[in-house]
Amino acid sequence: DDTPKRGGILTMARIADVVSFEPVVPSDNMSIWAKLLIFQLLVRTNPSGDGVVPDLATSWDISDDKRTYTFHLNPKATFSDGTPVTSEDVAFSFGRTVYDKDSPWGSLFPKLTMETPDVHTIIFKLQQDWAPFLAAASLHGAAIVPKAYFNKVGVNVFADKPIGSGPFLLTEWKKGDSVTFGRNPHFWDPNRPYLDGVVLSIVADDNVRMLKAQSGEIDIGTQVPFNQVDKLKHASGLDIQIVPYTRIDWIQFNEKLPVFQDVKIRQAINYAVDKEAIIKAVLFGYGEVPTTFLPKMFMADVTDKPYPYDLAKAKELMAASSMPTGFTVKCLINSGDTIFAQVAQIVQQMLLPLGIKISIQPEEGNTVFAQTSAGQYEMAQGYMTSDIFDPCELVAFAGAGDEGSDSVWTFYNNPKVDQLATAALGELDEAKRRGIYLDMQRQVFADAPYLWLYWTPAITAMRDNVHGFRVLPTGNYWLEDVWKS
Amino acid sequence: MQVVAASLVFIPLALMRRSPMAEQPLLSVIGLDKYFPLRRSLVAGFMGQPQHWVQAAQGVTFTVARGESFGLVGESGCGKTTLGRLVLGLLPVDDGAIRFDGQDVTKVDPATRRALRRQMQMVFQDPYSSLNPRMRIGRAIAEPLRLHGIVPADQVEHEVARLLERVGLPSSAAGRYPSELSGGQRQRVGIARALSVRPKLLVADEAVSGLDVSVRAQVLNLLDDLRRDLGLTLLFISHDLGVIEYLCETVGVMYLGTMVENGPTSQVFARPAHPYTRALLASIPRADPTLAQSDETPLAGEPPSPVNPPSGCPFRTRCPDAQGMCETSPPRVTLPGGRWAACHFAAETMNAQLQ
Amino acid sequence: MLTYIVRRLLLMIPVALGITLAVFLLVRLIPGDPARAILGIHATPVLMAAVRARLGLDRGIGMQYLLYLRSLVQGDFGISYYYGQPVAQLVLGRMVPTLVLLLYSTIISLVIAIPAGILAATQQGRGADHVLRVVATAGLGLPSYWTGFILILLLSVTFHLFPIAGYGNTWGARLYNLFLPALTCALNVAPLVMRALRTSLGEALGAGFIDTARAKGLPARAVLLSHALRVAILPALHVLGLNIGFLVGNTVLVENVFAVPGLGQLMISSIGTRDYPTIQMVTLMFGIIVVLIYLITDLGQIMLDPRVRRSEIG
Amino acid sequence: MKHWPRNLKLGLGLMMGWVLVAVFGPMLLPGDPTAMDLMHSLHPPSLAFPFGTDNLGRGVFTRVIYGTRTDLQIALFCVVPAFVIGTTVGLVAGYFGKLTDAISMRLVDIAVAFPFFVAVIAIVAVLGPGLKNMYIAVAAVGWVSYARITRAEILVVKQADYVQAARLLGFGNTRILAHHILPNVIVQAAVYATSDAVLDIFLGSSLGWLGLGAQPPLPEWGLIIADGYSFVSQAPWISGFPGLAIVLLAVSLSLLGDGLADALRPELGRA
Amino acid sequence: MVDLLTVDHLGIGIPRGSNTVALVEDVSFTVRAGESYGIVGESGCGKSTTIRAIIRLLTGKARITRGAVRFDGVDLAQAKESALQSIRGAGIGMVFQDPLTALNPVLTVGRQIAEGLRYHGQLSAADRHARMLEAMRLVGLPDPARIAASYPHELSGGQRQRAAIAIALIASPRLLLADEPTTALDVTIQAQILRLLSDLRSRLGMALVLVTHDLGVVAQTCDRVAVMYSGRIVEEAPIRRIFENPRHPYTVALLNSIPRGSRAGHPLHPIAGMPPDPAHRPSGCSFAARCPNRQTDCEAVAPGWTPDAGGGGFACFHPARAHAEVPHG
Ligand SMILES: Nc1ncnc2c1ncn2[C@@H]1O[C@H](COP(=O)(O)OP(=O)(O)OP(=O)(O)O)[C@@H](O)[C@H]1O
Ligand SMILES: Nc1ncnc2c1ncn2[C@@H]1O[C@H](COP(=O)(O)OP(=O)(O)OP(=O)(O)O)[C@@H](O)[C@H]1O
Ligand SMILES: [Mg+2]
Ligand SMILES: [Mg+2]
Repeated sequence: DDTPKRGGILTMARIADVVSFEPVVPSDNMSIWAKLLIFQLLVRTNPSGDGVVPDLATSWDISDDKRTYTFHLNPKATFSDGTPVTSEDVAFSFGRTVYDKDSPWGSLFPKLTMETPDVHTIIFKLQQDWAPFLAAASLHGAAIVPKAYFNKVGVNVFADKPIGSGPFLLTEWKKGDSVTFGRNPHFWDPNRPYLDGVVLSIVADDNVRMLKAQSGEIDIGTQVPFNQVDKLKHASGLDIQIVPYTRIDWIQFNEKLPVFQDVKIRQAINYAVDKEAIIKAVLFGYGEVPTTFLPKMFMADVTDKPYPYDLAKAKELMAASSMPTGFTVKCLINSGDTIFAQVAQIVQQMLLPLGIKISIQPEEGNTVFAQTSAGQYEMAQGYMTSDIFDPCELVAFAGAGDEGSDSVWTFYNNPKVDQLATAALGELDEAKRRGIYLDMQRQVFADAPYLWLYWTPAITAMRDNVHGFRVLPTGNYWLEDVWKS
Repeated sequence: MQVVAASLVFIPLALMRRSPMAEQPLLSVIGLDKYFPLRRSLVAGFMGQPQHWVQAAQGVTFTVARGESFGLVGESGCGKTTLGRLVLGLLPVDDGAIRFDGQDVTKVDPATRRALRRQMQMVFQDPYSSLNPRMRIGRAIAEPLRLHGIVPADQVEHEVARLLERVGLPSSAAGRYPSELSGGQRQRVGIARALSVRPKLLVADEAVSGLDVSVRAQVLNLLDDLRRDLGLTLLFISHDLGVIEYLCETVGVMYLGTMVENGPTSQVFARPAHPYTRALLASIPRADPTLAQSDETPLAGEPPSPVNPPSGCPFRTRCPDAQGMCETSPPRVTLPGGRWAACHFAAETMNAQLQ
Repeated sequence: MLTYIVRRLLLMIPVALGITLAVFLLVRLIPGDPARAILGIHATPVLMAAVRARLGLDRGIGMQYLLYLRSLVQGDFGISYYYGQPVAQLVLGRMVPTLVLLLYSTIISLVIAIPAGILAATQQGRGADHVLRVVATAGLGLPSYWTGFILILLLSVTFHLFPIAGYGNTWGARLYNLFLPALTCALNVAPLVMRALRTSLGEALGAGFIDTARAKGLPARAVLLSHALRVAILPALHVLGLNIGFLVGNTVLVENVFAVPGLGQLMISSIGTRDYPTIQMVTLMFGIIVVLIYLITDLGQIMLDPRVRRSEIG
Repeated sequence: MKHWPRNLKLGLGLMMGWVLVAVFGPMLLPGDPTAMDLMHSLHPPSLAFPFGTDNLGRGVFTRVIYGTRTDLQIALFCVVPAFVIGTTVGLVAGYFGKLTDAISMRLVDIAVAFPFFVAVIAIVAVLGPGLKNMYIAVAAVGWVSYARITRAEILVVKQADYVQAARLLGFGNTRILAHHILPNVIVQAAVYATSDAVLDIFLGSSLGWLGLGAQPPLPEWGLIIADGYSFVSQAPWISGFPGLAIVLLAVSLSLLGDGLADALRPELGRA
Repeated sequence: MVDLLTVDHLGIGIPRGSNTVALVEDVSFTVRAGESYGIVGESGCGKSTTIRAIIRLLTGKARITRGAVRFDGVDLAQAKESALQSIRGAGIGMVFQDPLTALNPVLTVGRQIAEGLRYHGQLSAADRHARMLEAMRLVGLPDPARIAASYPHELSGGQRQRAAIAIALIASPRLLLADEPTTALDVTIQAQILRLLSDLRSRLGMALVLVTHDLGVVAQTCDRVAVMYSGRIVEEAPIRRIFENPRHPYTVALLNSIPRGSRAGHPLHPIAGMPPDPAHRPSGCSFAARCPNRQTDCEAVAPGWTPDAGGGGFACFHPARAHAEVPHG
């Protein structure tokens, strides 16, 4: 029976707590994915991760010069306190995202002005050509909040007691334990959500989280450990959902170090590591060898496989490099990350034939981040996920040398890449833009500022009575279509 | 050796004025006071509640002549051990003087005191805790010999054997641990150790109380021999009157931190002048069934708390003869035969014993 | 009694001051920058400087400590860098599960340790004694996260006796939920208590007053329970009190495995996020819990032992 | 020797066995405890792999044998500094009393107020993960127990007649402390050390699990258990065998402790 | 007088390895109703072991290996635990050596005294309380109500010993076993306790077995006395005979080592050597090695029991000379 049924509470176990429901600032996934249950966005990423679909805006018009975007808001949209959503609220929310001093998202938007001709229409006028505007508009950081309430209570209270126009509303937040959502009675669609509520509980331990899913104590357990996927697939009453996700893992090189300024060494390392073997041993096959420096996402579709496992070639490159007999290097890893500890050990072994001796330096996660971002490291573990479907965010973060992050603090800086990245932002023709990105990705890959390891999917365990649940490429999930039988 | 104690005058000032040439006592204790503070809580201190003191010694005065054996008796907790420790300098005195060999040991500098202290040794009551359980007998005795260079290094071993022999132990005992010895044997080791530094004064604190009758006899004989052979002076602390009577020429009877009677043992025991001494003597079970059990009723009640001693005569709360005047401090009544007793009725009590 | 408690509480002041200083310094020494932790990957020097200024991290460390003490006295424990909320609110909410877990596991420890200790003491040197001692040692040496998980596999997954993890909403559910974590903690502590009880009960059974009790014609059970155990339980409780620190530390691990929203979990996560005010207060709370538990066990000792009662309170 | 209690003999024998395993085990084993063989991951115990293999294809047996070294080292390096510092502080505080005592005991009070485990986690978080820092952290907080034990013992022994006798014989403080007091108080601390060692191994494995203790690929029992933790239901042998090893070592240590305690009793008691 | 307690060829041993070490061998004696019987001997000779065996409260692994202990016709050596429970306290009371450890430190004195009645007869709590106060008054404890509510550590040594006696007496036993009841006490207090025991005996008609190493105490308290040496009774006699005409050389030696009066009149004669280790007793007389009268036959076989006219006897081949008649003094 496929007709959705009303009622029921969906319990979902995740590994960590929400930090805050402040709409703009938090950049941790637990907060982002939770806040998307209570807020609407203007538009949202589609399930295939290559475009947007309506959310608060039911439709939009784009001017021919692609500088003017007119969004028509859903007139039925209402905040959970009963006040209707107006274009004023949208302008306010976007204003914070684009201009607020605490907002980290400013660089995703061009210079723009907003106009609100009526309560249900908002017009964005861009001052420059900006191809990824729709993608940027789908950013979680641009969630729509009620201006009046927000201004009344202030950002700190709002972060704890948010109000949105999404399908759910926050009913209880037991810090460190669980976040409970109820149905938003004012949601624009009277039929949805089907669920009466959602409980996001915290179960940090992988084993325990899976056992809870298996036993039916929870409906959904996120982040299934790779080694358990095969076993859980056969567990009765449990469905394992494996969907592509915009995450790529790597080991990065600090190019301030002379050895890593030598591209041959970086390439040699990329050749010497058998990623297939790692994926098999550590991820139990649930991963892919990346073909580009971006996560598996829109426009990240370089299909030539640039660094197959080729020890002979690696040795050749090494012999021709500035350190033909090898060297010793430290690799920072996150001490709590058992998966990566294994990866690091394998990489350590695989690089021995090149004479590269890695000493693994585990540090507590925050220290790793602090040292990496301060440029005080030699090699380090790293990964990224994308907040939007368009590559522009990550290209700026991990490829461009002139942005704030110095290519994730590898200090990789290729002016050609920077130039291409800037060009892509303003290129309104999609085919051409794709071409620019392809060129750029090939360039970054050739320069090998990272040892790319794998793309991993989002793997979720859910009870077989849960319907309509799907993790999007951006990692989040919309639960208004979910129902339990 | 004949004892001269009987001729001493028991007035401190007079005692101090005596010329050193004359038969100077080895030890004289003059007006010794010792109070232990009773632990009190911090809060009580804050609140200014009064500090309580345990009266362990109060105005204790006596002398011990060279070569004499002085017995100290009294019930448990009356301050005998404290007195012994004060004499040895193991506890600081609160008031009074202790003259050893002419020097006031309470006033000398630490170095001199250390040297003096070596001339006074102690035999402890408990033979089990008086020896380091982890040290062989031989080493325990050799250690002071070596440290103070009492004999040349190459003769230490010989000296240890000699000392062991002196106290009646085989020289093979040197290789044993205390746990391998019996109580009496340990007590002898303790004596040998004390003798190793060739002291002039030996304080024996209940040195035979823990021992069996037959072993006790051995140790008593040993102490007596030592005294005779080495001219040792003995301060013998015990609550066993039989032993005191046997070993000591002079006796001091203590009650609640004060000395209540002092004099030649034979006279004191024959005609006690203080009612407490009388009660004490009546309480000794005599190993002779033909002696009718003393018809004196045993002392009633328990000794009063030393924290709260009775005013006046400390014994008055249990004394069968107590009268109103006993609420004032009793005089020290000097009696014939070099005796004194701290009781208003000392002379009467003593004379009553004649009948 | 009251003065005794007052005295003990007064004595706690220097200890508490010492704890605050130690905690404060310790936390400052943790490498890593809270500003960066708050801002995440979007940290820019300007934003970071702003955050530091907002948090008062730009002042001298002595000043920071004095300010910290001043606000402590005012009952202000600061704002969590991470959650942006008053720490007090955050931490106090987490105390309840930890305290319940502690109390619960203490009770379970005693429930396990007392019969086991009695058995071992009365069977001293025989089979049951040896078996119990080996089992106890095993309980002591095995990491609690591992035994915890094995317990889940055994009791929850195989026999469906208990929920796998979580905390629960009603007190009934909580007690039910916390049973396994409490048992896991207890498995580490019970052996210590059992061993202490075995020794003390063994000693008590050889004591003179046991002979007196038997000579009165008391039945064996009465001798054991109302004479020997009454005396022997005191040293065992003392050992329990001494090991409360260990038990408290253990909750850190166990809370993580069993998803109990307590102080331990908060501590681990705030170390991860460099949430100074939170770490400070959590550690302070742990310290206070331990000191209070010492006080309680000492008081218990005094209540149960007339010998200490007078000398301590006098 | 013939009068040694059975527990002591057993405990010493077992501990000797462990030391032998630690010293010679690695020499006799051909394998490298860190060498991976991704083709043979998660093999159940077999003739070739007596304890099976982990997910990286490393022989659990080899790792457990090599781990003996690490874990004995943990026991030693955690216990010895804490022991030395603690007994010294306890000795000085207990013997000299007064101000020294008051100060050190307040210090002890503060250190005691930190739950041992919490303090170690916090300190390791400060210093960075790894065994070396764990040793430092344990020494920083672990001395307290030894100080308390030693002090309590000293307060008793100090009053013992044989110490008074030593004073009377004119021995100096150092001599009395070293020859007469220390040998009689150290034993309690030594007995405690055996159970403390068990606790430290426990601590090591827990820190390993939090990623703060021994670091991969070092073979360490706690770490092997942690490695095997995510495979408990699939490959129980990975964590089971090192778990067994911990239990056995713990039993050996506690036998040794009980034996030591037994051995010392009759000597002190009244024969 | 009737025989209340008969100890018959009692042997007590302790397993060591595969064999048994005899702590007490072949001990026989009889105590009549209302009589006061003393057992003396040096430390370790087996006095405590013997009387503990009577109510079967041996320490450690010590066991009765042979013989019988008949009390009121029941052989206690064979009796079941339940039977013993009803005899302990009600039939036989016992006072243990050390008043400090004989009382449970965490229970009030009153409770410990009254407890003895709980399992003997069906008295109400109020009755038990009344009996308790009465027993405390009987042993001369002042202010019974206050002391009943106190804990042992709050009492003096003498008070504790009295409380221990009250515990033993509360169920009105017909036999009181007292193991060194005064060794830990001051002489003046000792005198009080000994006086108390004598009074109680004459008032309640209770028999008393008094174990001590203090011959003075025995001399003042007992009608008959047994001298033990190395696990055996070596001599038994009415009290005056022992002191005036000791026959066994050990008894003689024991009397000679007591200081009586000053040194001058009575030199002490300690017994040389030490008693044998129970595990290595010689095959002959245990005292032979230390005995001044020793002859070759002593070392061959243990001497048998020689009864004497006064109702006692001794175990010796070469006893001290018997006086024709006990002189009166
Ligand atoms: N260090 C101390 N602190 C406080 N009070 C003490 C101390 N030493 C002894 N006392 C008290 O001083 C009094 C005298 O004690 P002391 O040991 O000298 O008596 P004693 O006559 O030797 O007794 P015993 O016969 O029991 O050995 C007692 O009340 C005792 O409790
Ligand atoms: N449970 C036991 N285990 C081993 N030896 C024991 C045990 N009970 C008694 N003994 C030994 O038996 C002998 C007799 O001991 P017992 O206590 O009867 O002597 P005692 O005459 O009462 O001595 P004391 O006067 O010292 O009390 C001693 O050598 C003692 O060591
Ligand atoms: Mg004394
Ligand atoms: Mg005895």
